[in-house]
Amino acid sequence: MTLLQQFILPRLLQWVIVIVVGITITFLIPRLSPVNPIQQALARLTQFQALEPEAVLQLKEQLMANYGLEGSIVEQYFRFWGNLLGGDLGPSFGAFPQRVNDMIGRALPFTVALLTFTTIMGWIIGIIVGTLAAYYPGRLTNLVAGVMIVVYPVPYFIIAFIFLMVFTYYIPFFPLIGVFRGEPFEAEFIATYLHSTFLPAVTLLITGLSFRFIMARALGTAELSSDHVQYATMAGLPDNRLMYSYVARNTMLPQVTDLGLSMGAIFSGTLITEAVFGYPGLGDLLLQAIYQADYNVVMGITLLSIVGIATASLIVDLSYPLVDPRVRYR
Amino acid sequence: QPSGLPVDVPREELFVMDQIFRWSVIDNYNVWGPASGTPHRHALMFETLWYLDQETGNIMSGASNEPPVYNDDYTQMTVTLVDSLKWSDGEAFNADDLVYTVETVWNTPELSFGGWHAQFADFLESVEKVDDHTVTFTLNRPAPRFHKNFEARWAGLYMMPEHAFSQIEDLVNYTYQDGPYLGLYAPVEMDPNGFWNLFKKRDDPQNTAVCQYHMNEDCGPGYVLTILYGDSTKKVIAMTRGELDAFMNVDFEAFESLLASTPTAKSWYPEFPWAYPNETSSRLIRFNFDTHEWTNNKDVRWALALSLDIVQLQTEYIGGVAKVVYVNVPYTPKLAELYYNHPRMQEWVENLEIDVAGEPYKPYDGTVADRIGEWADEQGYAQPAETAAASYGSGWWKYDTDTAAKLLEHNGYTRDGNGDWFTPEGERFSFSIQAAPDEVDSFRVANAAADMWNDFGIDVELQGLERSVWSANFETGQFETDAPWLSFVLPDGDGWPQMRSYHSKYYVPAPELHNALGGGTPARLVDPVLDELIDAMESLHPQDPQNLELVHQYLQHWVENMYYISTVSFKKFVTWNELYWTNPPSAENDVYMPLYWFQGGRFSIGGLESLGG
Amino acid sequence: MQTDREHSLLSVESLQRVFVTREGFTTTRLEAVAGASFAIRNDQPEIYTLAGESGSGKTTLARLVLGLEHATSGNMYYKGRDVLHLTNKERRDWFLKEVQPIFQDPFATFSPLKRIDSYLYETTRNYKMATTREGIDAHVDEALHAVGLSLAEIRGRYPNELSGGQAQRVSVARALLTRPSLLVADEPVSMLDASLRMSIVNLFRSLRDDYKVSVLYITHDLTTAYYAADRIAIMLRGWVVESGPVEKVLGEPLHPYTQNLKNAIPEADPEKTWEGDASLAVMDTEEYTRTGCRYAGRCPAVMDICKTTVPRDIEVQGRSVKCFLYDEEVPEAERMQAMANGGLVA
Amino acid sequence: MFGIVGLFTNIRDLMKFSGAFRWGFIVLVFVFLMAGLSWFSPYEEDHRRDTPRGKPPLTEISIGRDDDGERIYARTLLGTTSQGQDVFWQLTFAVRNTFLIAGTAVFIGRSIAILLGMLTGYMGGVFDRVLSTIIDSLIVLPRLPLLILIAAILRGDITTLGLGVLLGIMDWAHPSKRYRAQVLSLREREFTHTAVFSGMNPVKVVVREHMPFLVPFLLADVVSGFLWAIGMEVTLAYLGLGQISVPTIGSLLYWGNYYNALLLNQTWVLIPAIAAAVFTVAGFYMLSQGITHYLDPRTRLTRLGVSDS
Amino acid sequence: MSPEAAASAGMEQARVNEEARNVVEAEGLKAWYITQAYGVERTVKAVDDLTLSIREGEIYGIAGESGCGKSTLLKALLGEIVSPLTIVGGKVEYEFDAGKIDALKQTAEDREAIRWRRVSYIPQGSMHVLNPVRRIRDTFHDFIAAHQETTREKSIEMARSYLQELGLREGVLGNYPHQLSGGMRQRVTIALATILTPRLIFADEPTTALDVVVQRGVIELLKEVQQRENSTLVLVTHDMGVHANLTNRVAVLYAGNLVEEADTSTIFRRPRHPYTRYLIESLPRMGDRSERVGIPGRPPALDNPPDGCRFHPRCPLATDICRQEVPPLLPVEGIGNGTGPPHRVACFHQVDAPLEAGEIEHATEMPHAD
Ligand SMILES: Nc1ncnc2c1ncn2[C@@H]1O[C@H](COP(=O)(O)OP(=O)(O)OP(=O)(O)O)[C@@H](O)[C@H]1O
Ligand SMILES: Nc1ncnc2c1ncn2[C@@H]1O[C@H](COP(=O)(O)OP(=O)(O)OP(=O)(O)O)[C@@H](O)[C@H]1O
Ligand SMILES: [Mg+2]
Ligand SMILES: [Mg+2]
Repeated sequence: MTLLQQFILPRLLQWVIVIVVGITITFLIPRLSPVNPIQQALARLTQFQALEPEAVLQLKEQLMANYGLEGSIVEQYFRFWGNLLGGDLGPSFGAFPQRVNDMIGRALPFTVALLTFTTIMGWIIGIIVGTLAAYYPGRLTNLVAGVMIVVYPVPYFIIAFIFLMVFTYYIPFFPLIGVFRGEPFEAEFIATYLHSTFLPAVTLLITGLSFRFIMARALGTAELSSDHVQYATMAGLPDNRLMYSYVARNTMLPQVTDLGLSMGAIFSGTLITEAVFGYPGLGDLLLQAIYQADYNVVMGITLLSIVGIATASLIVDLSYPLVDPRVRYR
Repeated sequence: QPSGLPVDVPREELFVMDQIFRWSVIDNYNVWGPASGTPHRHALMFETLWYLDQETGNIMSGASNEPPVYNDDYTQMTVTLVDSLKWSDGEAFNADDLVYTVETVWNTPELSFGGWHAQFADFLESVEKVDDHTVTFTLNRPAPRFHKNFEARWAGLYMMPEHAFSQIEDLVNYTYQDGPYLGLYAPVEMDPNGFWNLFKKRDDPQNTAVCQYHMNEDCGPGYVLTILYGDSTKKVIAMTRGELDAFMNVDFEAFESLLASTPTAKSWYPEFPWAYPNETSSRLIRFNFDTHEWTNNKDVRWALALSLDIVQLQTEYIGGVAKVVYVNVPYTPKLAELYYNHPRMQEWVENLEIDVAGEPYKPYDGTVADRIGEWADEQGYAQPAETAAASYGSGWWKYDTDTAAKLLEHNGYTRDGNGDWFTPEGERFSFSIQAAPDEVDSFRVANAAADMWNDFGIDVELQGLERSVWSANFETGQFETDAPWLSFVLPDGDGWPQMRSYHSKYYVPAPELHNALGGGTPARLVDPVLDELIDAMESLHPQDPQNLELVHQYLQHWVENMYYISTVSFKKFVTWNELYWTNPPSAENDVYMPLYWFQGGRFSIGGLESLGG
Repeated sequence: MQTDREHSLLSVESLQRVFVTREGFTTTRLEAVAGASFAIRNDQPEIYTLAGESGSGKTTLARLVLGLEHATSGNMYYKGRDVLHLTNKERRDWFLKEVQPIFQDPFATFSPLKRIDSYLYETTRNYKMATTREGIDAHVDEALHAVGLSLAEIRGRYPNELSGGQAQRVSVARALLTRPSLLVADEPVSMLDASLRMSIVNLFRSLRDDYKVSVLYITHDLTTAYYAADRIAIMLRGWVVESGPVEKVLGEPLHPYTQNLKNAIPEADPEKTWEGDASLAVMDTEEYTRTGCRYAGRCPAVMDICKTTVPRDIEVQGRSVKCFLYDEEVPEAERMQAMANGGLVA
Repeated sequence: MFGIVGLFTNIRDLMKFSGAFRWGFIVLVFVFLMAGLSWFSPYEEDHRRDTPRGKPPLTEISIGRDDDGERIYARTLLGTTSQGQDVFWQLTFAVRNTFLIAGTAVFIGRSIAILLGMLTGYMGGVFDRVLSTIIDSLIVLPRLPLLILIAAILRGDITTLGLGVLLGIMDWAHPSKRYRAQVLSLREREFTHTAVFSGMNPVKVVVREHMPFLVPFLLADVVSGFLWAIGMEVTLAYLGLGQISVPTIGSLLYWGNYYNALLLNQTWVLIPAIAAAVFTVAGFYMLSQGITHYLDPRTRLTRLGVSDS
Repeated sequence: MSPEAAASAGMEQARVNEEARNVVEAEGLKAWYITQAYGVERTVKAVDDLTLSIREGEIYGIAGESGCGKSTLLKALLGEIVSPLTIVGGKVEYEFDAGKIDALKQTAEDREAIRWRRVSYIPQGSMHVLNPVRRIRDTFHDFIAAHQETTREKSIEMARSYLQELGLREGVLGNYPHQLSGGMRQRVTIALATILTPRLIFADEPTTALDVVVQRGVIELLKEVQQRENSTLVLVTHDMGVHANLTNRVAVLYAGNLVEEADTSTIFRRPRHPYTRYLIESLPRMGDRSERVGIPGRPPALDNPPDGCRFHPRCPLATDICRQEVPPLLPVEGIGNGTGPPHRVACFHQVDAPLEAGEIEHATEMPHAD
């Protein structure tokens, strides 16, 4: 019995099952939606026009064919898997004849960049500040903690709106929507990119940070009373060493686990933050797609998120021993 | 302060206008194909034969500047084209282009996302070039409205460049990015994320219909940027920051705050009620006749109408900025003349009597517009010199809850000590009204109705639904009452194209899609009188006086039955910031409408004058 | 190995338990109990001790006996019945009544969030030892008296309101409620100080003598084992290396490991200090995976054969020893030489 | 652990014992009072146009007429909304309804989570594997999009309670995993074996022996559940997918935003709602901190006045 | 052990005693746990009015039942006073080469200078004090670098050679704590505490919960460390066997009070305090299966200790005076050779009879004074 058979393969199998189940659920749910993509498209295509009844019927058929919505739901399901395994997510309904692949391809880098940056920064800063707060309890710490606890429940979009008002209206420094000039990786592009991404990033950072801070402080406080920290303290180890190698380092296991899983929660955050700041990422795309019952786009994005989160948690599971040598695979 | 604009064009050459949605199809300008997304672009890049202006009801010149000529029995239509237009590559526009366009659409269903293919397939016998600028259409049966296919209000059949397209193999998937175009502008840059699109003026503006209309060799800004900032708040901020020259619409409150911060901003009227009031549509309260029995009682519907205080609705809820209408015909100057102020209609409405428990009752109240004017005075608003009716629309139904109560009681409804109404079956009289909050005025109409009916003693629940949910609901008949928008007539006064879908032959029971047979209405109304009128209109030319009479009859019958409760015309805070560009359409400059994203928007854009950087 | 199942209270035959653990990216197969055999007699109650250093598999063996762990192979009989394959019902209705545990840490035995008497009532009720309220109280009180407590003393108290000794006694009392024939006590005194230790061990003796309860007493404290037990089995890395009457095994240990254990006991006498060098275990797992004798690595009298071959159990001097030093098949000269090398007494 | 009788003494003890609890308790009492006040509101819950629109706090407004038809004037405490409602009284309804939603969600979510977490943790084996895989599949589903989809499917027909139930049904996978882990470790604790040898069946063991240990954990979890539920309620309302005519914290924000409160500087319609969310969550947070600390065995020992001999 | 060996051990002891000066002196030490629970103050008098001195180079044992204040005493002697532990009175002084140091008033700098270099500590449960996610070598580096200039290479090299001298294999350095057995971890902790050659080592139950074999290894290691540097070892354990094997002098604590203090052989041969006698008599011995009893009753709660002699409720010799007056800790006259520290006992009814090895005195046979 090797590790591969005992642990890695079953874990990989689980990964596959999780993704298949997840995708099946997201395949079914939009199809229960009362919003009919054909009607939606019809309304879009014929707005302000008085159309012949015959033309309406003909258009409908045309749309059905275009969207690949013919056949029973089972047929559609298998066709969907066929396409998916061929790497094709089909056409968008809302933006026919665009391919979902292309649409996601365009939006993905923006969201990934934003998410990676804010998540990792939030994670690091949150842990540092939280650990400091655990290590130096006192008035200042309580103040910071108080602020964090207050910020924590404030909805994403409220923070986003406040930033929007303050930094685009009263102090009109940042652009109102994502403005990107120049070719990728040119100086101008980077400058405009940073300029446009700043506000959404800070919004996400703040909300992520407050949670991370609270968690890091709680874990740090618990760790402080552990035997090894107390012993090292008695032995007169310097504060920064204690904080870094004895407190923060030991809270990594739950923090890393949570980092993997929090990708899902953050995804929710980007959804609205992107909409508020006119940021061309997946969130805004998804929101529109849901409204238009654009199944293929909804599927494409949720699929991405499912695979992303499942993979993140797979990696987290597999890397536990690196994070905490005590962990045993069972 | 860094510029928030995504393009590097000198501001004095650039006109920035609010893009009405985020483009999801990128770099595809094939408006005939399935990628179809026309707003802004059709005004900037394309031409139809004619343009029907909703402000004036006039036909304005496009690729043709003469009305179509039909033969006597409406089986042949002849079109004369303008001879001075050129495609942007210098090639002259001529009859070949029109014939090619019609034949291509006729033969290619995939290139017919305005529904023209079906129309041609239905009516067209042949299309022939007579000479370089004359084309004759032979029809397989009388079709007095065949020219409507070429006449744009929002959209019409756009001309294709025969010399270029005939070279293209797969026209359906052709993205048409490099021209040639017949309009004044050509796209030069597009945001890959669909938030904006930059257009550049042609080198030969004198060869376009727009500049010829304006009799200006070099009309219009050098560049036009359409850009989507987002909701009202963001649009107002953008305009305050000087990064937006025109926007489509904002909320009343946002507009007021803009006026305070940006003195150069201006909508249709320079003073109250500011907003552009003449878009061809109106807000109403709709019943679902199929699923809820009580809606089928005319008296109940009238009782509901009489228990609404239209003045309060228009002032308190809409802010006084839309015109009141008692039927689903917007109160544009042209339509007011054809309907509200037409002697036949006027006489009819003033003497209209309904039966209230056996007693005749005159429900019409002609003082509504004046009372709104008084209210505006009270608020201290300066108002335009026009008559109150021109600003505030028609009369409406009396606010008479006693009569409404009588109507209900006559039908077996009862009221308890608290003033709450109960149905003849003894249940609380309650229903819901659905509306989409982002359709601001509709939602506020629903809001007002719910409030007032609650005050009257009916338990009305207001449901604000996300737009797509709301529309899915009415499409499948999942509503009791709701607040949509529509007009029974076109800007020129014709009624048939809109009214015909109420023909009972299109009736589909809920919960099937209301348009499962192509036509049909969400209200699922069946009325033989309407059927007769619709059938009669079909063979009449729109401008035929008999047609107008039939439309009048239709409207009268409609009102007498109070099938829908119409409330106010459409209004939009189309707003121009005269910081870089001036001379937009307005109440003082009302030769055409200001909805720049419509096909006719090219006149507005072409008429702009630079104020320098 | 076959024991006398019929006449044994508990007979354990070649019991084996293998754990597979993965640590980091390596897998280890660990035979925590490797073919252990012993029997507790039925005719007369006895205290049977399992002793051995830490990690020698005592707890695992106890858990196997209690049915908390599944055996990888081997047999186990209780009163002649196979108890490795009991149905849940049999287990609950019969076995759990007969065999009851006493755990090492009296405070871990009871949930700190519950009143300690609730366990007594639960046990009485669940095994239907009494039905009426008074009956239950009386039954509980009786068990408590057996351990020198009374219901009045502990009623309504939380575990941490009792002293360690009291809590451990309650634990014993709880086990006695079902009138078991066998108590399995896994290191019941290691957390207690000397004085409390004695009171618990004395309690076992009186239970055996007055209540006819056998005790499987697991410990690494050889002094109390010597003091209380009748017979003893010494465990080493999953093996039972020496077993027999306690006076014999601990009085004159034969196996080098037993001798080492005995030597390591600090005597409360300043004049008796340790002799010889201590030989310390290296990593636990290393010895488990060794071929040959598991003690070969630190045995002072190691022979070549020890490093390659697993010794068998030899009956010698009234006990059973798992060591080549006493194996007739190994040339005597070689054995004497090895003993001399190791400084062992023959 | 909390007998009904002991509840009050426990609360009194906690008040003395923990500053966090004290503050959390006071804040929550305040929040509950707000909710309770809703039953004494002079206005109906879903009624608009009760007051002049968009008036700032402490303005004198007409609130109707007395029997003689004379206008009655009063100051509004927190101002009025653009729909003509008194912010203060709307807030009382909002707090009540949001409590109902979040409370239902938390109750349902945690019930499922505890049940499944404990079962999978205690039973182990195939049962655990299958269920854990299902739970894992649910965890990877992005919940907000799913919720938006479902809310859309329900066509805005979703009632306050219904939303709570829906949220509850969506929020159990994460916590159940955590409970499972707890039970897995509790299962190995010796008192579990004691319980088994005392003849308790698995359900009894889980409920009587393990449950009490999950309480501190549960409390922390309830806070995050509350936060999530409020967040989702608010987000759905913001997207116009809730029942926006029912006052909730979310719908207050929705309407404030709908009427451009920020642009118009009518912050008084937004701030109370945000404050209510913050107070509720922060209150629960502090409360749970206090209780957790109180239940911590280490502090418990000194608290109970026993030595660890 | 042969009689000669025993004699030489005794002589060695005497030699230490004669030459040595006191390294630690505690006077009237009161270390109480003062807790605020529910706003109600509770005081646990864990160490109450205790005076002792420890000589340089000796192994000083502290014995007593669980919960009698042994660990607290060590913490107080170490000067590690963390709330709720409070020094209510008394003083603790160290004397190394350079004058006296007040142990209870150490500043952060003092601590850095004194801890681990001069005074070091092996806490109770020392197998659990290593950082579980840090390799042993890094922990060594942390502890060394905290007190002296070093580089990683240097400190690891230092650790390596030290561990080798102490008979731990080198591979240990690369391991994580959980990869070591309990005994090995304990030995690593001992190495950590002694690598900087402290003059004074406090060891708190370094061997509880270890099996005898490992216990023996650990104790021999401690002894080796102590002898190599001739440092002073203060050893706390309730295992009398360990005391007998290792210490030179033993102090017996009961409920926060020092009740008897004498050199090891005296404590085991001629204990005078009834409690000490119980403690030693109740121990079972190999080769002897006759019945022994524990001390009756249970230790008092330290937040409300009995008046008078704290042992009186359990003492068969107790009289009224025991219930009313606290017996003073006084030297026993005429015992010892007069040069070493005196045998001190706090009892009104001292028993002056030798305890014969192997001889059992039944509790009921304890002579009654009344
Ligand atoms: N569940 C398990 N999984 C893997 N290994 C285990 C498990 N339980 C015990 N072991 C290993 O089996 C060996 C024997 O353990 P056991 O607890 O039986 O020893 P013990 O003799 O009771 O020791 P101690 O005196 O320390 O209690 C040890 O090496 C231990 O690490
Ligand atoms: N942090 C604390 N707060 C309050 N009381 C305490 C605290 N720590 C210890 N005590 C109490 O002080 C007394 C002495 O404790 P101490 O740890 O010194 O005993 P000990 O002799 O070391 O016992 P053991 O042999 O169990 O280690 C005990 O009654 C204990 O309950
Ligand atoms: Mg064990
Ligand atoms: Mg201690």
